[in-house]
Amino acid sequence: MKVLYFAWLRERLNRASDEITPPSEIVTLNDLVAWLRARDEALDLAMENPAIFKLSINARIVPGDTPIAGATEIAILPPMTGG
Amino acid sequence: MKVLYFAWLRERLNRASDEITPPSEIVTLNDLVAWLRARDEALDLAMENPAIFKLSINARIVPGDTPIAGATEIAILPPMTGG
Amino acid sequence: MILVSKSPFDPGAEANRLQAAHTEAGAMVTFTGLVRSHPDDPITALILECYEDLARNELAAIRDAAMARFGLIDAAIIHRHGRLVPGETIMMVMTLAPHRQAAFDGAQFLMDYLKTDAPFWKQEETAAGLRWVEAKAEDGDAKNRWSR
Amino acid sequence: MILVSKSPFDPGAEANRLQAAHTEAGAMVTFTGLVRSHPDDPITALILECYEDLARNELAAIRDAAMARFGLIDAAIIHRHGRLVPGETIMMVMTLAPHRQAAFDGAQFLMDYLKTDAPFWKQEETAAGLRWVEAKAEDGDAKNRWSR
Repeated sequence: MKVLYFAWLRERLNRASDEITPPSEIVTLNDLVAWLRARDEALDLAMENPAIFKLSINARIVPGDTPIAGATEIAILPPMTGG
Repeated sequence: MKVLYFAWLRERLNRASDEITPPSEIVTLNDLVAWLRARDEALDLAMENPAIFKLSINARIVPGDTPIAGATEIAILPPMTGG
Repeated sequence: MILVSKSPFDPGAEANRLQAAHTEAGAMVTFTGLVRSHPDDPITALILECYEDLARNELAAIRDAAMARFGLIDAAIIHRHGRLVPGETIMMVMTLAPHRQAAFDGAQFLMDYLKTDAPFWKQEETAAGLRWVEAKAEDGDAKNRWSR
Repeated sequence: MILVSKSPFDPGAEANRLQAAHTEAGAMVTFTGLVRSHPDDPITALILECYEDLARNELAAIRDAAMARFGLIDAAIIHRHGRLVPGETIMMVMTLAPHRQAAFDGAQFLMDYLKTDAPFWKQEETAAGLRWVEAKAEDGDAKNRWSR
């Protein structure tokens, strides 16, 4: 499974994505974010205000309690500034 | 002084304008409209709901209590449907 | 710019021209009014009568009011009259502003005032003849929201 | 139409094309977002990062929601990314409706959702380097007005 990072989050991490294999007890997107933060101090710091981020599975924005079963591409999205 | 009529008011009167010389006791636009209606039954009938009409002096919309001193062109304007 | 005329105009070209004239704008809104024909009640044309001198004066006053009230960078109104067929552009307003809400509010303000204070009168031409379009009470309501 | 691309586009030509595709519309609204440079704090460019797959999916969903909610005849969103200089067109939304209020409301709805749910991130390029544009709290507020 791929995790994508964008904008200043990508810059803070010095990479645009990770290839991950989460353990089977990781059920939801929120579980996944907690697991990713626990193993990466830079990500943990960058996400200290987690409510500002949106999350996506397979290129659709979904709530954090969505199960990750079937996910091939996940993204952590800082506040958007399009338009 | 010229009085212009537009749209269905023009059609009801069968003319687009009148050349008038109101007596000196006619001070405001409202006075003038009352005077015009008193001398023209078709206009009187067409304006039986006077509140729907706007009035103009010299091509500017003005309130009915505006004095007509200096007016060269007056218009009686049915509800507008531009846009 | 205020333009009142019987001549057709190109809405896209007018919008591009106004946009190109200003580099400090971040937002532009256009509204275009079109002659529409309802399949269930078709019209062959819309005929607009106009009091041209008054139209130019009132549209200029409405534009000045919108520029000041919403801090617009520029605003323009183009309005045709005469006989127009379905699909033709009747009129257009355009607003340029630093940010989007001012551009939207300015354009809506222009339209709401234009509907009640711009001296145009529409007739629909149908197979059965001509009929005057009645003014809508909601147009007066829409204008009144700006004085609240 | 949803178009997400690095390529420039001609806003006037796009508007004319959409207008010409529909004869039952009485009203069309366009919003155009432009790169602006403030004289007191000039930028040399705006650099937009984009998650293209998500952008296409979310913009299509926002468009479908606006079409249904406001009874639009058509709606389109065009959004560029990459490096744009002051005066360039960043994006455009267009709505076609039978009447004006639906066209205005539809365009504002599209913009309000696009500001918070479309995956674009802006960086300003200045003489001092690059800086990320911060999201505005008011953009979230503007979106929330549609759920009241």
